[in-house]
Amino acid sequence: MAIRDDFPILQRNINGHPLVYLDNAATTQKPSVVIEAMNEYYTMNNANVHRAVHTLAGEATNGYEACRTTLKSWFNADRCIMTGGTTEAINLAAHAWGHSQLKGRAIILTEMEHHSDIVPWQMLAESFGNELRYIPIKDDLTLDMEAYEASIEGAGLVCVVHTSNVLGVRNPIEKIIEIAHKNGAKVLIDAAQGAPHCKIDLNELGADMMALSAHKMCGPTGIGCLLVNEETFQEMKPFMGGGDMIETVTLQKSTYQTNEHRFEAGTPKIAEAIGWDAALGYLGNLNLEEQHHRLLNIARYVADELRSMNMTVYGRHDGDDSAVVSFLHPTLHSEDLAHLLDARGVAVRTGHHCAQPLLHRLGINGTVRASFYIYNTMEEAELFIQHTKDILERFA
Amino acid sequence: MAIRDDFPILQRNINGHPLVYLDNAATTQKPSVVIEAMNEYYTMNNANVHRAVHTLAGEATNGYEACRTTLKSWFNADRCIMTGGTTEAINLAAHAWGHSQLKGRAIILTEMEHHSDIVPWQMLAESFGNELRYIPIKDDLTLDMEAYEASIEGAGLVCVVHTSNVLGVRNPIEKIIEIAHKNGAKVLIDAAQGAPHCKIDLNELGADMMALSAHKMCGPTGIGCLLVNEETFQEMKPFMGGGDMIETVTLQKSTYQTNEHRFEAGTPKIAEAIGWDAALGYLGNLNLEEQHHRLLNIARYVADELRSMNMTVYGRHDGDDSAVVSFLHPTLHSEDLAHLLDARGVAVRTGHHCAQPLLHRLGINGTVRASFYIYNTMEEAELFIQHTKDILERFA
Amino acid sequence: MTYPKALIELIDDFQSIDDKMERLEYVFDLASEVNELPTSLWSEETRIHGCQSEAHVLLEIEDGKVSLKSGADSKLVQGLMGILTIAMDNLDTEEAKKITPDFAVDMGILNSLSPSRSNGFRNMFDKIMNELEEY
Amino acid sequence: MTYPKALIELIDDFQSIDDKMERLEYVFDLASEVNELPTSLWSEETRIHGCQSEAHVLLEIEDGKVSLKSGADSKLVQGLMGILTIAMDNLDTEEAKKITPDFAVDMGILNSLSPSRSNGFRNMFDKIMNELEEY
Ligand SMILES: Cc1ncc(COP(=O)(O)O)c(C=O)c1O
Ligand SMILES: Cc1ncc(COP(=O)(O)O)c(C=O)c1O
Repeated sequence: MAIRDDFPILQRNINGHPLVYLDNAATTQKPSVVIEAMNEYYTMNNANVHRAVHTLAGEATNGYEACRTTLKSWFNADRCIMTGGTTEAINLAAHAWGHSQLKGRAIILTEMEHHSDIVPWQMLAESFGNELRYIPIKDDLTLDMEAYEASIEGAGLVCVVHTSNVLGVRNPIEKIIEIAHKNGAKVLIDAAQGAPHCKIDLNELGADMMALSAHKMCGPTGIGCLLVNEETFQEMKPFMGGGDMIETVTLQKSTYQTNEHRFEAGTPKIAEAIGWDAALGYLGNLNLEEQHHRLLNIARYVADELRSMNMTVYGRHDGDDSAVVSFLHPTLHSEDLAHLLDARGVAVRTGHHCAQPLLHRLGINGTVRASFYIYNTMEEAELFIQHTKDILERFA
Repeated sequence: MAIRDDFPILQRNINGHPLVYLDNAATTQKPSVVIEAMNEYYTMNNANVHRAVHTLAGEATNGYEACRTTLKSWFNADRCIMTGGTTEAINLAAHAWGHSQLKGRAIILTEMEHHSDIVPWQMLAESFGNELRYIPIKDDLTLDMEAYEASIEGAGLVCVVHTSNVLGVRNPIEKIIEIAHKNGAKVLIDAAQGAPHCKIDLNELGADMMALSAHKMCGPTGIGCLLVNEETFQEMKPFMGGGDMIETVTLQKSTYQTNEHRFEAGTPKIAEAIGWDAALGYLGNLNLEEQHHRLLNIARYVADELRSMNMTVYGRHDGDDSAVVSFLHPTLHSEDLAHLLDARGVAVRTGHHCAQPLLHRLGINGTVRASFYIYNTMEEAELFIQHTKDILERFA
Repeated sequence: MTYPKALIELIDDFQSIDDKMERLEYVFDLASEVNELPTSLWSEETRIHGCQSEAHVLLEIEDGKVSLKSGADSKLVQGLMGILTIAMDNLDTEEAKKITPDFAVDMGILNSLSPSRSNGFRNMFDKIMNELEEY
Repeated sequence: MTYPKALIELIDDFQSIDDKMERLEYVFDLASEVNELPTSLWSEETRIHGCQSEAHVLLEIEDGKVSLKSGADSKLVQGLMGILTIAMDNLDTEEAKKITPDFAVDMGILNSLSPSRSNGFRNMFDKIMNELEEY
């Protein structure tokens, strides 16, 4: 398949077996165009950005800002603040927006959230005494929307994961936003898993903030962003201080930039932005919707096969869900299984997937998780299933 | 010269002229080994780190943690927390340490600080009412140590730039630390400019915290670190919340890791750490002290030549100072000069260099700054001087 | 739109210059084309934001025509103002409103300027256009 | 130091296995070498931190000799405990104190384990050594 050829790492052998990389919800692999874009930056254009006079600095500035422009149009967002990743983006939202705007108001989270969308709000609540409310998960692994609606009063913010990194469940964010806005609460979407799998239109959705990471969508490590609409942007107060985010500094007082730079203190993630822009260019040339259906089919096949091996599978694999299959064997420890799979070249992740409250709700400590992305094939899925069968025969 | 061959970008022509890159205080260029290390990571080992079971994840974890190990031994530091750069490192210090440890105590800065070592403390002071005191600069461009000693009482922290990014002046940090510690204050060193030019031994110095950026020492963009001694580390409270920094998360409360991961929320800067480690390996093979003397000689030559062209040069170029030459022409605007130099391939920076209080003290708005690093040669310096002479003849 | 003749000539001239330094030299020379705004009239109202240098412009309408006075401490910036002066000064207000910054792209000056400078140029242009809209 | 004979044999065995799955299978088999610590005795005191799985070890000294009881919910982890049991159980206390984790390096098991597992192994080893020091 053509896509695979674009990802050099897929040529690798692991323990004498071809790599079958099924850890995409943790991070995705990078196509050559992304690696080469960063290479080219470092070998041709590297310089510090902003207030640039010389040619290299101009090229670096244009490259860095081009990523912002692409992101804004990709997600149809008013503002795009570059961060180190989803986690930093949510922490930025909590500090820059939450500290000044959430006084005395409750924060609604879901039981399905990633730690990165829980801990920053717990920290905020600890400082300011906000009440934290959680939308519970029903037995069918969907959010209890009635409980949500019943809890909305007095809330200033609803934080919800677009797509669960453990279950692949895609949440009804449209409905969640509608209810929140009707009740005067803003909404932050954790799109770390959603953004790689489908195009999200922030302004159409009407979401107020959205956080994502480049490394989960073929981009480099070390960069992500917080997308915000204009109203929310204007409510945000500076968070980190330093170079590039100021307008003037005197010994006693500083004034700040008025655009996104206001929230990007210090030398920005230049090569990373250039790599991310290349990744978006790459993904933009694919038919993401077609890929989504193809991968979901693979996930359903895998889930069925695993169930037939007596595994418990956590997930629904509904039409909008992502291709993530979390599962457990009744006796073979998940880490042992993952180690044994690794001996056959298959990379899966185990553990709590940074979602302990969700696993607690499911009554377990961890799962084995196989997650699929654009370069994965049905043949790989079959190989994974075959290896798993062999391992169970030998070890379970 | 052999070193130049290691930096592919130096082959570049700018506007028809060979690139003479003299903007090293803003960011340095990257040797092939650094570019290739990141390449290799992305083409061979890319995976998310920590709680890793599969082979790639193990390799990525080892690569990431190896950078920390190298940094700790390079700077002889107890603890090394990875950040996005110097600016983020100082903001981390302000939040994680300052918020809980500086209540009611004054913070001492210097008039020579970079905005990144001013604004975070102004923000903290605004929240908690701390008094900010500045060590003034004397006419010989050194810190007024008597004024410092007179102001130390009641201070909880002294923040000082190791080497000024505008003047190249290396401050007497040993003495500053001695006085601070005698009076119960801790010391944070901004080593963004110092670290690239000389080996700094944190434990020998006795400094409590030190911030630096990879991109100013042949490493990639998007990564830096805060080095801290054990005592200070133990006083630090979690700053950003999210994945990887927690031990346990329940709906109402979380507990945190006890090692450096406690302060590294979210997927870390993996490729960046691997690139930085390669940069440190590269620099470790050079004789940095010899380079320092060579570059300082070049800077002195440049400063003398500029003075003979009627320029005002800001700097002393003492034995420990870095090879930075800030200057101004009496009539030709600094930005115009920089643009004209760029037309001849010479990259210099202009403006306030994120040190407005220092420039204000010098009674100016900006300078032209030529800053030299290991790959710069005397021939380049001569070319720069020659182009400058030509430009002045034609335009001034 | 069709450009004023002086502007067409200017675009031609710029396109014929290859060497960057010569192009900058040409911009330098155009600094004398501005109707000088004396520094005594420089104020917060006349300031162009986002320029590293001090740059000021005053727009007035006289007899339905644009009158542009400007000045900067950087000769390059003032040269850019000179270009804007050639492009817009003395034009009918309605004609002037039709101008887009495309001519600067056609001239190739935006490419030969650093992003901060071309930002500055855009801020200059936008400021003039915004004020023009108010008439 | 010189290793106990059983350990030397184990090291030889491991070094002769090339295939990773077979090596893991061997570790699995060694899970039966532990003197089992019944889960009813698992407690905060016996817990080995830093393992993703539940892993417990109880060290006692009987007649000047090391007695090691252990158990884990992961068979691989328990296999590692089996190796430690072969290496240390029934050794004179003073002999046991001399053991370093080098033997695990020699065996090549640390390389064939993920960093989190080899961390777990080290935590296991360190816990035993720390408790040993207290005697
Ligand atoms: C002295 C000094 N401190 C701090 C910084 C900020 O470093 P960074 O932009 O990498 O965060 C710089 C570089 O711009 C600097 O020169
Ligand atoms: C749903 C979700 N939210 C947040 C994150 C955190 O992203 P990052 O680690 O890139 O900050 C992740 C990824 O681990 C995720 O899957």
